[in-house]
Amino acid sequence: MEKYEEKDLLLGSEPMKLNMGPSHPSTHGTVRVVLQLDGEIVRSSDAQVGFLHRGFEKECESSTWNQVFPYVDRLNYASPLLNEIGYALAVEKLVGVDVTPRCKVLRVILGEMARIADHLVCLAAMSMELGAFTPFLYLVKTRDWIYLVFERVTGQRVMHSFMRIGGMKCDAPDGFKEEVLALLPRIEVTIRDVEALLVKNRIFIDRTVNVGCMTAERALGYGWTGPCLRSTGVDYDVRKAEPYLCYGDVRFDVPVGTNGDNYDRFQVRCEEMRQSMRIIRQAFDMLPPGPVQLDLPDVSFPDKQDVYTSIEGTIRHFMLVMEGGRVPAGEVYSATEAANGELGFYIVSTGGGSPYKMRVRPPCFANIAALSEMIDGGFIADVVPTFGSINMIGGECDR
Amino acid sequence: MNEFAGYLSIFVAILVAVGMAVVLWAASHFLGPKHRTREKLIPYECGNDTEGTYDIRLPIRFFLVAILFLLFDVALAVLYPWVVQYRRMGWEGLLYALPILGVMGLGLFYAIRKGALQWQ
Amino acid sequence: MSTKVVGAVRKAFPDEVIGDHAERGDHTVIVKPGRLVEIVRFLHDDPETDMSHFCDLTVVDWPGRESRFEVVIHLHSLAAGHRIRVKTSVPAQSPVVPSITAVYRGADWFEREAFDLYGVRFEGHPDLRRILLWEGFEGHPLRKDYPKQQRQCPVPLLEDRPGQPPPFPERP
Amino acid sequence: MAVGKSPPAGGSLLVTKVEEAIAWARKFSLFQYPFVTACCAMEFMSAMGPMYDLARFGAEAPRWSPRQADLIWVVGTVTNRQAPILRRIYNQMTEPKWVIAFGTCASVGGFYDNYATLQGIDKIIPVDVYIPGCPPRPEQVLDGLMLLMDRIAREKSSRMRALKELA
Repeated sequence: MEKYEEKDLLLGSEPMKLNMGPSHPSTHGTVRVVLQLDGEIVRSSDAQVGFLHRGFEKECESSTWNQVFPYVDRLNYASPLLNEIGYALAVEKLVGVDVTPRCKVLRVILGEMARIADHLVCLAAMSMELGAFTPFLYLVKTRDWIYLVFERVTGQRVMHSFMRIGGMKCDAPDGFKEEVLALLPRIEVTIRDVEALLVKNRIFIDRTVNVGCMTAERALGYGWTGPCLRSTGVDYDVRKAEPYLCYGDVRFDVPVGTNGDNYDRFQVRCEEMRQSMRIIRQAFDMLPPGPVQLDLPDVSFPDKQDVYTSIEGTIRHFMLVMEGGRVPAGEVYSATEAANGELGFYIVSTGGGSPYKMRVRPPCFANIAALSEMIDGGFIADVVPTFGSINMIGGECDR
Repeated sequence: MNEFAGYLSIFVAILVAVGMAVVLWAASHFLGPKHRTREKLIPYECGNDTEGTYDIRLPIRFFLVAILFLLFDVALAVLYPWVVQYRRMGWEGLLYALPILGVMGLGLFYAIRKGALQWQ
Repeated sequence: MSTKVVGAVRKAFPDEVIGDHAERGDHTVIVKPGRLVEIVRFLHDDPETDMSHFCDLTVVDWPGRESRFEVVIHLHSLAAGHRIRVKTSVPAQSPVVPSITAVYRGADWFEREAFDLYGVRFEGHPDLRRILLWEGFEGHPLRKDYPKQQRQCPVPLLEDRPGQPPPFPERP
Repeated sequence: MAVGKSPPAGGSLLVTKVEEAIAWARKFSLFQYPFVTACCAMEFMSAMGPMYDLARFGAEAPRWSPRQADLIWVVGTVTNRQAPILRRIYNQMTEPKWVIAFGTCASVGGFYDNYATLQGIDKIIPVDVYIPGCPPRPEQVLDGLMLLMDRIAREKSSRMRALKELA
C-alpha cells in the first residue's frame, strides 16, 4: 500500500467569506475586514476603511484658520494636543514665525503627556482584546489622572482646542509643575504593573510573538512611521530627525524593536512612555518665564483687555473672527511626531482667511494599509492583536 | 416507604433543576415580546449582508477536535464518583481509577503525536 | 541638501522638469506627468537622493487653471534626512496620472483616496476603487465645484416632518 | 431608585403590580451593545472605567451581539456609509430595546455638516435619550443613563397590556 502524503488525506474545503465588520469589538468600530477563511486560516483579506470619513478637508476649506483647531483635535482623538501642535507648527511655518521659548517648552510638556495618554489607550485596547481586562482598567484609570491635569490646564478633558497660531490660549496654571511631577511616578507604577501582568504572560506571548511580522524595507515601502516602524528596527523619529520646538535640547533615546511583531510594538510603546516622562522632567527644568502667545496682527487674537478697552483691538478681533485674518499665500509641508507616527500637514494658502487646501498625512492610514498583508496566512484570532497593535484611530485614518 | 427516604434528596434535586429550567423558559416565552421581522432572522455579521452560502465543506480539523473533546468528556464522566470520594476510598479507589486515567492518557499522547491537535 | 536633489533630477531629466522652487525650507520640483514613474524610480534608486521613505500623495484642485488637478507627492530620505515634493498637473478632461505603486507599495491606498475624492485616475494601479466613500456614491466630493452639503445617504431616512419628532414605532 | 429623584408615580419601593416589577428588573439589568465609532469612545471608556464606573448602574456588561443586547449606545459620529450598518443592527436587536445617542455627532451630526455625515441617528432609528456634549463628560453620560432608567421605570410592558386587553 503506497504511502499517502499528509496533504492528500485532508478533504478539500471551500473558502468561507466572513465579514469582520465595522461594528466589531476588535476593529474599534470603523474598519471592515472581509476575510476569506479556510477553516481557521485566513487565505486572503481586504481591509476596508472609510467608515469614519467625516469630510475633514471639506470642512477646513470652509472655516477660518483658527476655526480649524477643533477639527484638528478630532483627527487622532486619543492625543488631540499632538494634532493641534502639528497644525500650529505648520501654519507658523507658513506665516514664517517662531513661538516664544516658554510656549515651546510648554508645548513639548503637554505634547508628551498627550503621547502618554495615546499609548495608554492603545495598550488598554490591545490587552482588553486579548482578554486581559485588568490592565484595561489600570490603564484607563491612569489616563483619567492625565485627563484631570489636562482639564485643569486647558479646560476640557479630551478636545482641548488649546493651541493657537503663534502660541497657546493661556499660560499653565500655577502648581502645574508640582502636579505633573507628582503624577509621573504613579504612571510609572501603572506601566510596571501592566508589564508585570502581560510581558511574561504565556498566553500574551503566544498571541503576540511572531504574529503580524513586518520587515523594515517592506515597512518603508508602505510609508510606515512611528512605533510601528520603530518596532521593525528603523529608528526614525521626527523629534530626532528634524528637531522642532525644544526637542533638540532634551536628551531621550528612541526605543527600537527587532522583528516587528505585535510583541515588539507593545514593548516599543511601553518604552516610549518612559522616554516621554524623561522628556517631561527635563523640560520642566528648562521652563523659562515669559509670554506664551505672540502678537501677530494678521493671525492671532488680541488680549481680551485690548478687545474690550481699545477700538483697534475690537476691530482686529472682529476682522479675525469674521474674515479669518490673512496668512501669506504659499504652500508648506510640516511634519511632527504624533503618537502613531509622522503627522504631516500640507497646507496651500492663497492669502485668504481660510486654507485653500488642508491635507493631513495620517500616520495610521499608511500603517493600516499593510494590515491585509500581515494577517494573510495567519489564524483568524491573530487579526485581533495585529489590528490592536497598529493602533488605527478612525478619525485620523479616514479624516 | 422508608427505603425511598435515601432517594428523596436526589428526587428533590432533579425536581428543582427541571423546575427552574421550565420556569425560566416559561417566563421568557410568555413575558418577552415576540416581533419576528425578516431582519431579525438573517444571521448577524457585524451589520453587513452575509456573502457566500452556508452549506460549504468545512475542513476536517473541526470534526477531529470535536470528536476528541467528546471522547475525553465522556471518559471523564466515569471518574466523577471517584473524584468526589477519593480520600475516603484511599488506595483501593486509586486502583480503580488508574486504568481509566491510563487509557485516557495513552489516547491523548497518541493524538498529540499523530498531530490531530496541530491545526496547520 | 535638497538643492542637490533638485539638481540631480534636473540633470537626469532635463526636458521633463518644468520648474522648481524652494520655499520656506521645502524643495519642490514640477514635472510633466508623462514619465513620472521613472522620475520617482530615479529618486528612489539613485544613491545621492536615496528617497527610501514614501511620505504622502495628494491632489490639489485649481479650477481656474487649464491643467486643473495638481498631483503632489512628498518623498523623504531616511538616511540623508532631506525631503522633496514632486508636483505634476493634469487637465480636467483626461485626469490620468501614471501610478507609482510599482516603486512605493504604500502609494496604493493614497492613490485610491485621491481617485475617490478628486477623480484623478491612476493607470497601472492594481485595484483602483473608492476607499473612503461607498461604492454607490456619485461624484468626487473634494472638488471645488462639489457643494458641501450635497448628501447621498444609502439608506432611506425616516421622513422627518418639520417640527415633529421622528415617528416612533409602537413602543414595547 | 435614582438618588434625589422622586419615587415613580403610585408605588413604594416594594412594587406590588407585576408590571412595575418587570420594569424595575429591566431598569437595573441593561445589557448594552456599544456601537462605538469616533472620539466619544474616549469618554465612553472613561465612563466604563474605574473612575466613573458604569457598573454601579448594572449597565456595564457589553454584549457584542444584538440578539443579547437591549440597550444600544451609539457613540460618536455615524457617517452615511455607517448608516445602513447601524440600521441593520438596530433592526436585529430583540425587543424591548432602547437607544442612547452619545454625543452631539450621534444626536444631530455635530459640526460635520457635510456630504459625509448623517445629521443625527434619529433620521434612521428612533432614539430614547440624547446626551449632548462633544464629547460629553462622564457625569453627563451617567445622568443620561439615569434618565433612560426613569423612562424604563414608567414604561408599561406591552405584553402585560396585551394580556389585560385579552382578559
